[in-house]
Amino acid sequence: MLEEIFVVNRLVLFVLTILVAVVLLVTIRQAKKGKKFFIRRIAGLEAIDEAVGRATEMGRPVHFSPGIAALSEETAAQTLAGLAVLGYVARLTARYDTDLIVTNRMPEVLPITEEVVRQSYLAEGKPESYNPDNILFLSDEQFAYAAGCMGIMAREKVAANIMMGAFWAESLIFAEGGFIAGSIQVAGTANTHQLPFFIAACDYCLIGEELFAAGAYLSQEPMQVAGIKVQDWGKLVAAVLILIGTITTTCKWPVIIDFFSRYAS
Amino acid sequence: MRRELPIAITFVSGILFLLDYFVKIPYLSEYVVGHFLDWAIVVAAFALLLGAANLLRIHVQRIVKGKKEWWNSLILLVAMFVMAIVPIIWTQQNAVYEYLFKHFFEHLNGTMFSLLAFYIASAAYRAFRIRTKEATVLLIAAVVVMLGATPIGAAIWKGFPQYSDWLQTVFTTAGMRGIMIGASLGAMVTALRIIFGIDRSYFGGQ
Amino acid sequence: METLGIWIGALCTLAIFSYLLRENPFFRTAEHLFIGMAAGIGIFYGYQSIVTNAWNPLFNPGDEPRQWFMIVPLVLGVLLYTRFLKKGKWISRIPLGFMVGVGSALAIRGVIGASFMNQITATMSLPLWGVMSKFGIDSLLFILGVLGTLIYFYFSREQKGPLKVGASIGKWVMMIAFGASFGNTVMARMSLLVGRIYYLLGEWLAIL
Amino acid sequence: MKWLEKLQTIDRRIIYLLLALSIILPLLFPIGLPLEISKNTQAVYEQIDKLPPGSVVLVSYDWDAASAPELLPQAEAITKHILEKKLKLVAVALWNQGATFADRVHNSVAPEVGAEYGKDYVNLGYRPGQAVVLNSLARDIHATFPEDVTRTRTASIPMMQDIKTIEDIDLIVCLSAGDPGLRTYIEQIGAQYPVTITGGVTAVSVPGMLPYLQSGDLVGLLGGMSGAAQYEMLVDRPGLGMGGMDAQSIAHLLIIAFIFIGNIAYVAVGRKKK
Repeated sequence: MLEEIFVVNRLVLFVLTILVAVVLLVTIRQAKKGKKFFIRRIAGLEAIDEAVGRATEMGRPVHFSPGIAALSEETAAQTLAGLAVLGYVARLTARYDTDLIVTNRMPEVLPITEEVVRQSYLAEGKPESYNPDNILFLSDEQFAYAAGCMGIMAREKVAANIMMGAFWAESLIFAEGGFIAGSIQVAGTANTHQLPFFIAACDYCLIGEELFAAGAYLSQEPMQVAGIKVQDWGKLVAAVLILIGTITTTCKWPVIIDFFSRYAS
Repeated sequence: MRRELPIAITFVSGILFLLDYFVKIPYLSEYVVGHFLDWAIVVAAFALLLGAANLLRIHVQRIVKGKKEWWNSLILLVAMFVMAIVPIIWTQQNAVYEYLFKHFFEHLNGTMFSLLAFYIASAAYRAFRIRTKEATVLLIAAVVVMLGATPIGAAIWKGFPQYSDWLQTVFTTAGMRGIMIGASLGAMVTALRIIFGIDRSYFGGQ
Repeated sequence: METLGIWIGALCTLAIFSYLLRENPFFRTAEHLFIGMAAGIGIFYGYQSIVTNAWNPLFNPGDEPRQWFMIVPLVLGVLLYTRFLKKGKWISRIPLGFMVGVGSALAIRGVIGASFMNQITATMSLPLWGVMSKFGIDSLLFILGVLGTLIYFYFSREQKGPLKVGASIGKWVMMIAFGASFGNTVMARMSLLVGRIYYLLGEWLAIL
Repeated sequence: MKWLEKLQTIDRRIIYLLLALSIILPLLFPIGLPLEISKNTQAVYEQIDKLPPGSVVLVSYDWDAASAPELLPQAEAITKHILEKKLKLVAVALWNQGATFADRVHNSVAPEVGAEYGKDYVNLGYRPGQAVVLNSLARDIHATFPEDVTRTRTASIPMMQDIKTIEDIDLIVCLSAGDPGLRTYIEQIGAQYPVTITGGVTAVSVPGMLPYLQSGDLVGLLGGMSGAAQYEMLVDRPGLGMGGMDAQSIAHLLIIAFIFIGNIAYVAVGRKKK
């Protein structure tokens, strides 16, 4: 009976997909209705506080880059998370009256960064301190943008260099520029192949999903928060399955593994 | 209509392909899914031309307006047309196309990315520091793997290839698997949001 | 002809390497040439795929049955270009919606089996004690590594107590993983450079 | 400690020069370091070696010119092995430049082993669509690739008469430089059909593939230029892979030395300042 309707070896996957879909839809609805879901504060945000604090002490500016991705690609999610972090950084610099320089590679991202920074200064009650001349469009060529950033970091003696978003090969050039300028560097990206370079050259690094979680934590946007929650439940299920599986395997009790190899392969 | 129709199409095609994977739907699975796949290849081919259309627009403007270094835009367009027209007329096995590909394109593309080797060398010397415990562990693992993967490692110490294999089989695989499970959930959530029309960012703003 | 080609290749290579000294006009020209050629190759394959997969089956079927349905993707494909129009912009969302729907569903299909469930079941079938590469403790380290990484990315609880221990195991395992990535990336980039220099010395200067 | 501080401010062009030399010198004066075959390379070799003559291998060219130094030698060595074993080779590409590289590899290897186009191997070329292409070819190769790169109808190519769906393919060898590539094959084909998947990737992609190796979704893997060198040794066809290994070794040593020197200066000078 079952065989005639379902692809039997994917039965568990089918149930799983339905579950994820239903839970996601319900969670988004609840979040939209105003239900608060708990997301812990990411440790990396403390590192940002510290970096901005040091820049304030030294009386030198903070540099922020939202990555080099456009808003129309898969990597847009990283840029959006980066912009949420930018809002946080801008509030800090507004509060402490520290200069904030934001550089952009994508022309389409420029107006959004301007708006984010302006709103943050407004929220801190300091609209007069907002300086639009410090929100820069450097170049839409990847390496020209990187070279431009390196120049700014050296000239302006940037004390804190914060990079949050999607980065590719230019991450090397950035990190080196910030290091030579002697800045505290905090980075975050979900492009795993670039993470090693950020970790080796920065003081703190948000790894992969941490960037999205930080974005959701700061923006409290229902769709983002619900997404993080559903993924968390998924991870919980994965962890519990792994625990049960390894223990039963060690005890040589194959029932559970057999079940999964029959209905989920 | 302008919003609903595209979203409805996304929903229907998405649900059809999802169900097709799990349930044996008579007629649909055998016939419609196959057709949809064939169609998608053709539409993807049209999408491939979009990038070129964009380039064409930008660079024609730059030439017409006589912008700084407009001749580079001209070179770009000429190169684009030659590389497209020659194989369209005489296939990719044509001698001219092969010549251009082999002697121009391959070197431009290859060299562009080999610049990264120099950047890595420079960053290795100036920026990769054991500032944090994390960076220290990372750099030690990196050194073992670099030595383990090339013959020089084994020539220095027999243990390098073995320990490199150990690091990769146990730790790298475990770490990457954890990341992969998390990223898969992320990809599922994103795709479901798109199919259900909750995330419409791919329509480009509006 | 072949010698000329090798000289051209060498000049292209050197023009791009010159960027290491400073940004210069030769580099910019070479870069534009590259972008143009890449786009040209894209046009050719786009055109070729349309002709072989839709146009010929519809209009030149030869001795095979004519495929009337292929009119649909041809129309959908053309509609993609309404995005350049001021008024009919939204029409381009119809083919886009189709592509995105199919693409998203295929993404779920791909991910849920090989990258999610298979990864879980493969970990489930490991015993708590066993050799994977070198030591008996490998298997335990491996399982802890996977669990720790999952815990590190668990955002619904504060990292306290056992969660903190787990997350910290996850962090160190990931640092080793990223170290391996680092080593492998260096290896890949060096290979590219070896390839370039091999060409310059071997083909161009012919001293290898 | 003055010299240590000076060491940190060396001009970048000197670093570039040293790197270039570390590759040029070993190419000019090879050391001939002995190669060891890794278990993952061996596994790829065995997958191909154990197939009986006449079996069909699908080779996917999912890379561009930028990755050619790593993947071209892999492709040549593997192609030689396949054609020498009298297996049927079907080449496809998910990256458009791959179709041209497939021609290149065939032209250089086929005459060596006396293989014939259309009878022993065929190049079906590139189709856009990534995951879509794989699902489509699994159902019907002839509908996905109605013509090969010479514009011959696939249905009229002798060897393609019996090769119609994924069921007719005995092994997939995917050579990939990223996405779409080996991961796409594992997710879209490996998870649905019983065919074995093996392949080669650029060194950058190796860590991301390791979980699939452990879970058995992927059998064997060539990693970067060193994987190519090992395979060249296994099939006795020295090429860029083996030729480049000494240079690769010395370049690695240099990078490691840079990291060490940079950090010695950092620990001695930088920490004191703080």
